[in-house]
Amino acid sequence: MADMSTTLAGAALPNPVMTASGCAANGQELHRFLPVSELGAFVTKTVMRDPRSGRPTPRMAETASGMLNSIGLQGPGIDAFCAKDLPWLAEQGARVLVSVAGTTAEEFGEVVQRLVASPAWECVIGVEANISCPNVANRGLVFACDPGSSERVVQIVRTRVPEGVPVFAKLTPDVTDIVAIADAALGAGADGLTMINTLLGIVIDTDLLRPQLAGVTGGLSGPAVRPVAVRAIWQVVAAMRAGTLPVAPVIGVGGVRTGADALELVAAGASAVQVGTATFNDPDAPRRVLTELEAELDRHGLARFADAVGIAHERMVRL
Amino acid sequence: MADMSTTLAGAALPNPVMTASGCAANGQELHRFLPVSELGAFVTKTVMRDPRSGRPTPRMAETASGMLNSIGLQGPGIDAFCAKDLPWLAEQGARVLVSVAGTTAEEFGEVVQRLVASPAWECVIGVEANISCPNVANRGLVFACDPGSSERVVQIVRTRVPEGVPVFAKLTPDVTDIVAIADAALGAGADGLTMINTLLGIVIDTDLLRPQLAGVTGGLSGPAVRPVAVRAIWQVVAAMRAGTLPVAPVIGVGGVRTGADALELVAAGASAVQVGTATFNDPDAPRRVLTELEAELDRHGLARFADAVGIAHERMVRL
Amino acid sequence: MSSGVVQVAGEVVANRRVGAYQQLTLLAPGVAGLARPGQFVALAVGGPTSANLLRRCFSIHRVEEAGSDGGTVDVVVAAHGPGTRWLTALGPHDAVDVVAPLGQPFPLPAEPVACVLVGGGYGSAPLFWLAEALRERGCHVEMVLGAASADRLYGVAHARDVADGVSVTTDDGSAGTRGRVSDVLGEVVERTSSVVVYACGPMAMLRAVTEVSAAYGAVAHVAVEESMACGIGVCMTCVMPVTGDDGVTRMVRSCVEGPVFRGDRVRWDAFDGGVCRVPDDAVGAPRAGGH
Amino acid sequence: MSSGVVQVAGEVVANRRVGAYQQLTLLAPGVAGLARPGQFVALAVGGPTSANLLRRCFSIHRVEEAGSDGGTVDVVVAAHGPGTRWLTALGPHDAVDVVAPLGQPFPLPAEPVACVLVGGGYGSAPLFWLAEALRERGCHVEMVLGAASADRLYGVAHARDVADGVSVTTDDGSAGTRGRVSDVLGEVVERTSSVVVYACGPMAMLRAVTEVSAAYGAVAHVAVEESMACGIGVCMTCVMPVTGDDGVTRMVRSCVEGPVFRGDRVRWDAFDGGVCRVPDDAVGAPRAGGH
Ligand SMILES: Cc1cc2nc3c(=O)[nH]c(=O)nc-3n(C[C@H](O)[C@H](O)[C@H](O)COP(=O)(O)OP(=O)(O)OC[C@H]3O[C@@H](n4cnc5c(N)ncnc54)[C@H](O)[C@@H]3O)c2cc1C
Ligand SMILES: Cc1cc2nc3c(=O)[nH]c(=O)nc-3n(C[C@H](O)[C@H](O)[C@H](O)COP(=O)(O)OP(=O)(O)OC[C@H]3O[C@@H](n4cnc5c(N)ncnc54)[C@H](O)[C@@H]3O)c2cc1C
Ligand SMILES: Cc1cc2nc3c(=O)[nH]c(=O)nc-3n(C[C@H](O)[C@H](O)[C@H](O)COP(=O)(O)O)c2cc1C
Ligand SMILES: Cc1cc2nc3c(=O)[nH]c(=O)nc-3n(C[C@H](O)[C@H](O)[C@H](O)COP(=O)(O)O)c2cc1C
Ligand code: FES
Ligand code: FES
Repeated sequence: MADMSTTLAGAALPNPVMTASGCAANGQELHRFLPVSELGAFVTKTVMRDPRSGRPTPRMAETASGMLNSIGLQGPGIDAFCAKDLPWLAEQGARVLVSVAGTTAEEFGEVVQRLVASPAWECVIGVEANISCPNVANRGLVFACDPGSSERVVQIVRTRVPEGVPVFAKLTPDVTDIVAIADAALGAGADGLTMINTLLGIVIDTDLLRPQLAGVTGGLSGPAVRPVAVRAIWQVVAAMRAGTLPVAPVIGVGGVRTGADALELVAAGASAVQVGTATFNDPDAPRRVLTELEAELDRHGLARFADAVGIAHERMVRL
Repeated sequence: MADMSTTLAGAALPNPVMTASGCAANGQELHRFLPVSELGAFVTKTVMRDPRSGRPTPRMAETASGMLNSIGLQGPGIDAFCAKDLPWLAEQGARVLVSVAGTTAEEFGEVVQRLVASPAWECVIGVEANISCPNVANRGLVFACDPGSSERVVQIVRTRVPEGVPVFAKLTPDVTDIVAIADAALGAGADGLTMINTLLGIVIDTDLLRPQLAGVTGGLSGPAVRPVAVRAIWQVVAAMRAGTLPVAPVIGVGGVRTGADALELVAAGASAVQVGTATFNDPDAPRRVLTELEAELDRHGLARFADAVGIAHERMVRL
Repeated sequence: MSSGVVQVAGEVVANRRVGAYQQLTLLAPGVAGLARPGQFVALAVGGPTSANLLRRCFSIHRVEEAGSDGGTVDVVVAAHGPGTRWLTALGPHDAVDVVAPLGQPFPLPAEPVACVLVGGGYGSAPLFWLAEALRERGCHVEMVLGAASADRLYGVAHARDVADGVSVTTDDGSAGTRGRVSDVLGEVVERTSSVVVYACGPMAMLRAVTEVSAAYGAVAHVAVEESMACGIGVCMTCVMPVTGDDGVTRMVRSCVEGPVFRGDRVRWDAFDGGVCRVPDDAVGAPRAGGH
Repeated sequence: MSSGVVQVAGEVVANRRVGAYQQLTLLAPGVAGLARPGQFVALAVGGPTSANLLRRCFSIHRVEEAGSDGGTVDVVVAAHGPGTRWLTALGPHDAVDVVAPLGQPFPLPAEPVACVLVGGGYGSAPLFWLAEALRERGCHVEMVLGAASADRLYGVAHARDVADGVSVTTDDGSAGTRGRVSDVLGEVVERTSSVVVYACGPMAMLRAVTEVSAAYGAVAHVAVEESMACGIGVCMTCVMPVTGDDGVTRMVRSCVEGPVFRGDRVRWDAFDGGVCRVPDDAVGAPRAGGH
């Protein structure tokens, strides 16, 4: 059995498999199927400063090997999160990666400030800044579509999170040059990157002949987008290996349903893997992915998970 | 039965269903399954100036509800195309949309110049400039990732194509702001847009632990990407309807497998629809899509295909 | 939230046509013992090569506790899109992954009161074992079953076995009274002096049932059917505005806090034309500018 | 290019285990009359909800011309990935969409010469009706069947019926001679004075067969197996470098110009480690800088 432990910018985890933000709520529902403490880390639903009702419904559309969602970051707000959700996760012995967002860079800062003050803070192994969300100050353009906006958010978040606790910037693939955004985030102090958030998509309801989602656009996720996730990870890690981007750990996410899928992201350079949409198909998916990933490593005779990280860059055929 | 005719910047077609470039070769093989003259238009494999061998193999990987390809624009070159392929298509009575490309803006111009001189030119109902291909002058960056490069290519192509024959610019979705690229192309004289080309992706072969494609990256296509195609069409057509982009016809492509899929693109604003990857699943797909699309229009009581174009913008719920 | 839920590799025992529907009996060890009327199952569809990732949800029609085989659960499925077409085409021994039981059951009255159970189309499926449970408690039970046409009624004969009185309506008059369930409901509530109405069916019907019930002094418990991506409470797609005991409206998940809600707590005013808006007074509702 | 190809809604007639393989008999009206040995079928997999869009290609093992049912085609399938697992699990009456026959058949000699037919693993599947066709023309036919182990041999008994001599090799020695088909091929060619060798199997085997054949003065016709997305010539994924009559190497589509090629025309030097490069002298090969 391979040694499945992984280290993410100082955060040591017993295994590399996590939930994905927004795909496991804040743990209690999933806990009925798999103990949250068995996960490498539990990633929370993105939390913002205030309670948010989210978008009107319909909020989802099934797509070929994927789905579209437009939840609109519904959530209880950071205070309720610190009062209820985080202590519950701490009690279960979960290692928690808290996903945070704001509609302005300053709001990110406020959320982090209150989070750090939470009595349950000790279970937090990292903060994931969901910069793939709309920036009201910039015509609602997603922060991660613009290097400058990305930089400002990461800077504020990094300043407010105590040293020793890593900050991950979660990037959207909907950009011309993801390496440039990665560069901005790392330059601003991010300790690592999470890739990818959903792709912007629309489904038309062909009975009603109008967009199926009440909010028109939604985020595309699931196995359909896995090749885009692998590509984004590959490009960023290739740049790190080429010395044109600071070296930092990458958390891979996008379309992972099986251990072999996870291995694709890992071989492309991810030091940990999140399982999102697949959980809707199989509530046990994160645990199953871990078991299957272990079996894949054994099959390849890899003694340590760490040996698989980025291995495809070495085995690549040079033409 | 609905009137299926459509007009694309002056080119009148009996129906709106086409093949997609690179997914039907140059017609002869598909003709064994469906007469190419039954198509609204036949779209050729992108032709360049010189013969090209294309990339090493493996060139393809199956993905969830899609595939990755890296053909590398293999083809006979424009002279052989004009001598053999185009006359054959003309003989069959096909209406032909010729897809052209170059590694420089000037090469685009040369290809068009020779094309226009072809004795079979009369069967050409339009030219599709595949600007979603690498620009050697700009570090191999895809033309359509940059407004300036897009502009230059479209300008040259538009100058060389006789008036009255429309030029379509084929855009990649791999950009932060597709409306900006559409604006550049239309500003430079494109008569219409084709959206979308493939998304950049990578698949890792989990047996060999290296990229499955010899060329590492490939283009993602198939039903998996349909929500991205619909979104791209929607955004561009919404901008046209809002008066922030010149009004021009859009040819929709991306993930169409059924008539209902086609209707999604049409309702989002496409005046014609190309069927690509689905042809590999079902050689009869373009014809079947047309039949199914007709049935959909009948079901909705729409007397003319044109009435369905962009209908979702009108039926959209305003919140 | 009930934590009694299992995920099991189920198997089709039987699949038979009933009117416009298919009734599937699934071997699903462990489910029967946990389930209560009003709860539902979430079934994976399409098998190992499926492009349809999301589970499909169905009200539990009945359960049979274990013999040696671990117990079965029945659902009544209307073929609609790819998932339900796949399910309705299954044959004996075919595999179906089952997550169940999910959601909140119908609350049973503490006293042996009179109740009316209202089902629209396949919405009547969960009402028969509810009727049995109510009669075991000594309740007087009447049923009102409605549908667009006779073939879309489910379980009229069965209803006569488990209820003390049955009314039938169809939109086209092909069976029973021409009209809607809500047209006859008031009379039934009044005649039986019912204080509780249970209903399952389309949203518009649930709204009408709630209004009629209120008008006749009964409380309605309605089982809603919102579009669900996960069914287990983790995705937030299935929300709807419901007013809590504190009088505050929240966007709550119908898969874990429902599917059964008190009808008078549902913010029907937010539903319109296939869209459900967030009421302005809901917790966290967008302010001007939106989010 | 042969234009005799049809797309038909096929149906499984039988599916039986043969060693490590499943032999599927498909009702596929119209195919049998058009097909020749060496051609292949392209089957859609996974049914209507499938996430696997691309067809899977299989050599035609045999065909049976129409009785009243329109004719059948047999393929021998090794379960490997999702598509072949789905196919090998099918039962009678299950539907499979068939496109066939595809590609160029084995060319038959004009004279009644001696031939050796070489099959590796399931690669022997298309050789039996080829043997019959050759014997009908008066050819002396010997077969060499090889595989990793005994269970991966296909059709040894059948070979004894249709060939004048049969040699067997396995890598592990569990049946026949321990070793590879190419180890014994030279002796068979020499003994029978064969001038033509037909082969189907893995690329490395085809290369070795080509070399041995050449060394013993025979011409090899090899049926290759390149990764194919469409099978009908429209996608350009299945190309490989083959030298034409004009001595010029081109990247040709193995689905329409193959799968049968003269072995000595295939640019084996371009294949290495699971990748096939474009030879520098191929038409349109990238110049420095690449494309
Ligand atoms: C609590 C509950 C109980 C239900 N009970 C029954 C029942 O007893 N019998 C029955 O026939 N149907 C029932 N439904 C509806 C059933 O879930 C849908 O008809 C089915 O999911 C549609 O799947 P499809 O593949 O046919 O359609 P598609 O339109 O392809 O489904 C696409 C996606 O949308 C979701 N979806 C579509 N329609 C609905 C819907 N009406 N409700 C919820 N999700 C939907 C599906 O789960 C899937 O994720 C119930 C729904 C809920 C929420
Ligand atoms: C002309 C020809 C004849 C063949 N004859 C036989 C036969 O008689 N019996 C048999 O068992 N197999 C045969 N094969 C191989 C067979 O096509 C593959 O094993 C099968 O496609 C793999 O599908 P999968 O879903 O199991 O694997 P996956 O790896 O999931 O397939 C993914 C994709 O890659 C393609 N692919 C993968 N492996 C191959 C391969 N070896 N050759 C071509 N495409 C591939 C598939 O078509 C599919 O598009 C033949 C292939 C060709 C080209
Ligand atoms: C229903 C849903 C809700 C999501 N909510 C969030 C969120 O709140 N914050 C976030 O960073 N990502 C969110 N995501 C994106 C996922 O975390 C993940 O990046 C994406 O879905 C790709 O992974 P997957 O294919 O495994 O789902 C959400 C995705 C889904 C499907
Ligand atoms: C094998 C293959 C080859 C392609 N070659 C070209 C090409 O030469 N020129 C081009 O403009 N697009 C090419 N495309 C892109 C398609 O034309 C189309 O834009 C894309 O595949 C999305 O449509 P689909 O999902 O229907 O396939 C190719 C796609 C595939 C799958
Ligand atoms: S369906 Fe996912 S939270 Fe209710
Ligand atoms: S497989 Fe598509 S061209 Fe050969």
